[in-house]
Amino acid sequence: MAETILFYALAITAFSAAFAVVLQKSALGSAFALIVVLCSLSAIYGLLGSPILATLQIVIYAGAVMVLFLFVIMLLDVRREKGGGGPRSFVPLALLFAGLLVLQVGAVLVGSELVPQSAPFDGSAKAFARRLFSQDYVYVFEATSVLIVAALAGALALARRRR
Amino acid sequence: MTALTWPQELAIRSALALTVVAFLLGLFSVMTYIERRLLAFMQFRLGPNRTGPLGLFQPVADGIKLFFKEEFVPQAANRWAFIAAPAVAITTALMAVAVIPYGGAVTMPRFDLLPEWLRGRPIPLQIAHLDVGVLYLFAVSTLGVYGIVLAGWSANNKWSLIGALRSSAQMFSYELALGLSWVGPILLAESLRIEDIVACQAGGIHRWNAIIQLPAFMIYLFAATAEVGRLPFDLPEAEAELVAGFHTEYASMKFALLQMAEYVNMITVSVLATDFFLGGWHAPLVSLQSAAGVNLGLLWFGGKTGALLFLFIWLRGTLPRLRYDQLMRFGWKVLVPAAVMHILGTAAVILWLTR
Amino acid sequence: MTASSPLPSYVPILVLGAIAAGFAILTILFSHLIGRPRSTPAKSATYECGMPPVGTAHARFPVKFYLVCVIFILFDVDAAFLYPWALVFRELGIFGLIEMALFVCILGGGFAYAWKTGALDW
Amino acid sequence: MPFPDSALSDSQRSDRPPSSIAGIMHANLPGGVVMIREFRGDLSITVKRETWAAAAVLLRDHLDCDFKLFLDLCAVDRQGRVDRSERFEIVLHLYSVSTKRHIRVTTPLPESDPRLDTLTKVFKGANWFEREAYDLFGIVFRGHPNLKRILTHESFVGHPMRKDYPTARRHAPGKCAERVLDVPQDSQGMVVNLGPSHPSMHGTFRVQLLLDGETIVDAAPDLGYMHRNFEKMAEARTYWQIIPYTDRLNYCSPFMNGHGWALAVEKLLGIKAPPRAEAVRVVLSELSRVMDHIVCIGANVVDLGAITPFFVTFRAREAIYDVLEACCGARLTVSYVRIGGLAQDVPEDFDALCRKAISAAREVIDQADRLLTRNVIFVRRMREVGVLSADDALSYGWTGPCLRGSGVAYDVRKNHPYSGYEQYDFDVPTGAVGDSFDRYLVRMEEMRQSLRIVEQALASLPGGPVIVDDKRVALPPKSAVFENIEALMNHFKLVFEGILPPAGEIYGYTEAANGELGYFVVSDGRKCPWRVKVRPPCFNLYQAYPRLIKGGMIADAIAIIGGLNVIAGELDR
Repeated sequence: MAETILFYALAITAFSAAFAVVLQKSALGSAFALIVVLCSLSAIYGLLGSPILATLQIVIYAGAVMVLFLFVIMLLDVRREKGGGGPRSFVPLALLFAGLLVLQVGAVLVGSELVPQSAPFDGSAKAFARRLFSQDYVYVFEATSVLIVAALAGALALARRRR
Repeated sequence: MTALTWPQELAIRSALALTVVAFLLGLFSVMTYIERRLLAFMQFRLGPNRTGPLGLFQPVADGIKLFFKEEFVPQAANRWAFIAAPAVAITTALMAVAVIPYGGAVTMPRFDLLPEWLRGRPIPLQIAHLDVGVLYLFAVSTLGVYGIVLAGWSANNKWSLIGALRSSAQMFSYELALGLSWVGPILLAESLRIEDIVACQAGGIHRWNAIIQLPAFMIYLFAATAEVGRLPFDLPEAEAELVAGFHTEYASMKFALLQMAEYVNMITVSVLATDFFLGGWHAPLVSLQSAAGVNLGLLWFGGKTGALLFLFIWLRGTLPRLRYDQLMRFGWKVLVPAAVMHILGTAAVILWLTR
Repeated sequence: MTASSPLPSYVPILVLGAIAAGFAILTILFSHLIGRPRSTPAKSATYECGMPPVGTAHARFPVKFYLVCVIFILFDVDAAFLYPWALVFRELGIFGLIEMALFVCILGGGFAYAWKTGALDW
Repeated sequence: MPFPDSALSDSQRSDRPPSSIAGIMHANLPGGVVMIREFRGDLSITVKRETWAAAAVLLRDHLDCDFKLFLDLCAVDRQGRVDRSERFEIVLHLYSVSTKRHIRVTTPLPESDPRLDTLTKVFKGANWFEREAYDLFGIVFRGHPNLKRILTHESFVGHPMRKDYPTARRHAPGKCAERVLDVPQDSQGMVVNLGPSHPSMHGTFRVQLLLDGETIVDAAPDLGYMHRNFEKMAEARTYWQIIPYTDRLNYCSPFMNGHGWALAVEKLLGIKAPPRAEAVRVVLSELSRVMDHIVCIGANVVDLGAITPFFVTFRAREAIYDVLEACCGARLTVSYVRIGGLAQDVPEDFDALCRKAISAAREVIDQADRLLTRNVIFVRRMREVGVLSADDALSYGWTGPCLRGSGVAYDVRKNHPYSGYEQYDFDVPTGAVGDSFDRYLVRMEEMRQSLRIVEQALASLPGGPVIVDDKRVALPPKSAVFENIEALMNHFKLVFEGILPPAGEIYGYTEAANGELGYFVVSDGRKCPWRVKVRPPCFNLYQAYPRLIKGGMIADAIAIIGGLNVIAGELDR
């Protein structure tokens, strides 16, 4: 019971913060709203019984990615470039992608039962780690590192061109 | 002993949390006094000695003064971010202490004043027993950047901003080394719970991670000093360069909160070093663990933490600070590779030993 | 979550968070109430060593700062993998070691590239 | 009885064979040399304004001249003087390290057209000196890259050092210049003021920086925040009334400024202080040097974040202050020196106090040495930071420990011994690279050498009077003033009429803690000097500062300024 209430509270927080991300006028406000979204999500992971996902969510998204966002917002002086208000031609494209997302989520929802199954599930860190590093995911895991290196190379290349 | 109901458990945890916060803030004010007196001693000065016996009331006087100081927000500042920054800083600093064990369990006395279910119950001195305690610590420490970046940026002061930039880049660089230095002890304990890591070191000094994981301990000490911005890594607020760094424009209690956050962080990393590397509340020799039937765990714990805090002050009294590029080079080119190498090396050795 | 405890393990953290945030907010409020602001233009001016500042502080900053941040994120992910790996490493045995060594080596290649291109120098 | 002044009249009249420099000048600048004089050993060559820059180049580059060290450039206003045809005169002082010679080059400038070619292309150090001459006298230097006011406020009206400047005029200064630095509008960097109110700008310096992140792209200093025009004040004081003002020049080693001033006036008068006075002067000057270096090193390292060495070193400073206090009652503004000697004899426990100070200094030097010299962080912060080559250092006019740090072994005490320095055995340390660390090492070694000198001077401290027995210079003893009329009249006349030196001009120079402290004194025979120009060593040092920090980081800027030991009182005067 308590968990249900908590879940809905978190869900509403996440949802409204997500709206705030889009509707906020100031970029900084958006960023903070996004941090709220990420923290709520993290709490929901915790609620679902996977503390490790919850903390990883904080470590990577709230702790690192959002700091980069904040950095960019603060140090690039986004306010100065606010005036123009983006070209209109992006609107159809945005709608298209939004529609695709809705379809995707809808497909997942339709294919599954809406009532959550409370199958026994070990969300402990050890169980998580065992799955992650088992033979099943070894290629995916190694591919991740290639992905990271690719991202790194991209960032370096961009930075070099800027100079 | 009967199991606790959840309100009882919640009451115990809340009381513990309150105690820890109060204790940390108390320790903060004592630390400011001790630091000033110790530095003065190292520098042939007297230090604060006028307020009360031996100047012991100096922190109280400072606190009162800071409370009554004028609050002001610079004209050019981003008002709400400027006010929120110290709150963010102190909150993240205090959040980190949740999963840290402060000593074994304390058995509640059988006072009549206490409710029936509490009497004689051993209470572990740890606010939350999280399955992923170390990861949680890592998460909270990455959040510590927010307060500083926000403080430095919102003031709209160039020196603050440079301080905030330096600080955040420094925290990124050393956080990594800090987090990686913990992996060694995790490998040994096979647990992300700090209480397990402490338990793993029971049985004498030769089992302490500071001995068997010496490189990790060294990396941790460097990284922790940089993480909390103490000399020789105090670049974020290098007063000779950046006036006062990210808190240049701060005054009164907002300034005090930023200062508090720094000291709380310093205490936290000392406590963590004790737990991760110095055997927590375990005595260096098993025979010294208790005297006259009393468990001296808390005493050992406090002593080790105090020694580390003294080390921080000692460093400040001895060393000049690094330059920014030297700092970054040391963090990225020495500590991070060393930490990764050490992890793989430790893993290989463990494998070889448990063959 | 410890099975024996009736309380989810994250609840005390929320309590602590509430206490910390409450303390911060109360302190700021309290000092706001008792410290009377007497603002003057000179006092609320930005401090720049006693000179009127030239331009705003919110200028563009060199790309290096972002670069460090990006590199940090990437290695943060690396660290995030190392923690759970360290947890089950003994069960995985030599397979786990090779798996992680490979991972670290690939990342190390990227790191060496960053090192060589001078992204870590200032 | 007048002071001997025959040298002036002799050399002006005679057409005796010119010295080799004069010969070179005549040969290379036909018709350009107007007059060659020698007074009290100072060689002074007057050239036509058209040959000004050419003369400077010749003196710098000719192998037999080799005047590479730029010392000083200043203007003199001769308004109302009958002995000169033109109103203004520009005076340049140069030194040749290889031939150990000073030279003065002057050129007259008419009031109607006070313009002259700039020397900024010949000597890097000429830049600020020319700005100063422009600021204080209104001399315009053609081709100067940045001819703006330097010491006075930019909204100041008039040129204060001109003789006809109404000194009673008051100014309400306008707003300060927001920009000192020329930054192109499209530049990406951030302009930041470092100072005047900044923790590591000891005194009140302001440097405007153009930053690219942490890196300094460009820098421009703005000075004059402590300017009180010592030189103008000196023109309305008698020679000994000027002594207290000298204490406020380099206030870290006040005694040495007075010492230099007394020697300059004694040179003008053609007298010598008695041996005991000279020996005591040497003792106190060397102790002051130790004190100054202590402040320099202590402040430098405190800016690098090491607080403890600062307090460690300052203990010796206390012991040295005790010596000065015992001698004259004052610790900072000592005013202990007098023209022709000292105000009074040293106390009985002088020797003991000095030895205490020496041992205290030895102890702290050793401690600081252990704390710093092999400290990896300290060495890395100082090595290869703020490097200036010997040639550039000479061109900028660097002297003292900083020049020696760049590898040029020029020390006035060795090259031109005064006050009996020739009797003492000491070494002149030099550096190899010319970076901040070399300057630090040179200062450390100089302190040890100074203590050696003090010990030798104390061991051979002669007896006798501490001031010359000359009624035209020294006040009679107080007891005599109270008891006999001659002494009373003598006292009265000296106090009211002052010391009356012969007309003439001399350049008196000593090795102060920061380098060559020069006093260019022009006397017209009356009780107040006609013109006093201080050659403040750190004016030249600080001029090179923007160049030293460009391309470095903010932290380097802090490490370098501490090592240069720029003192606001001396810089801004």
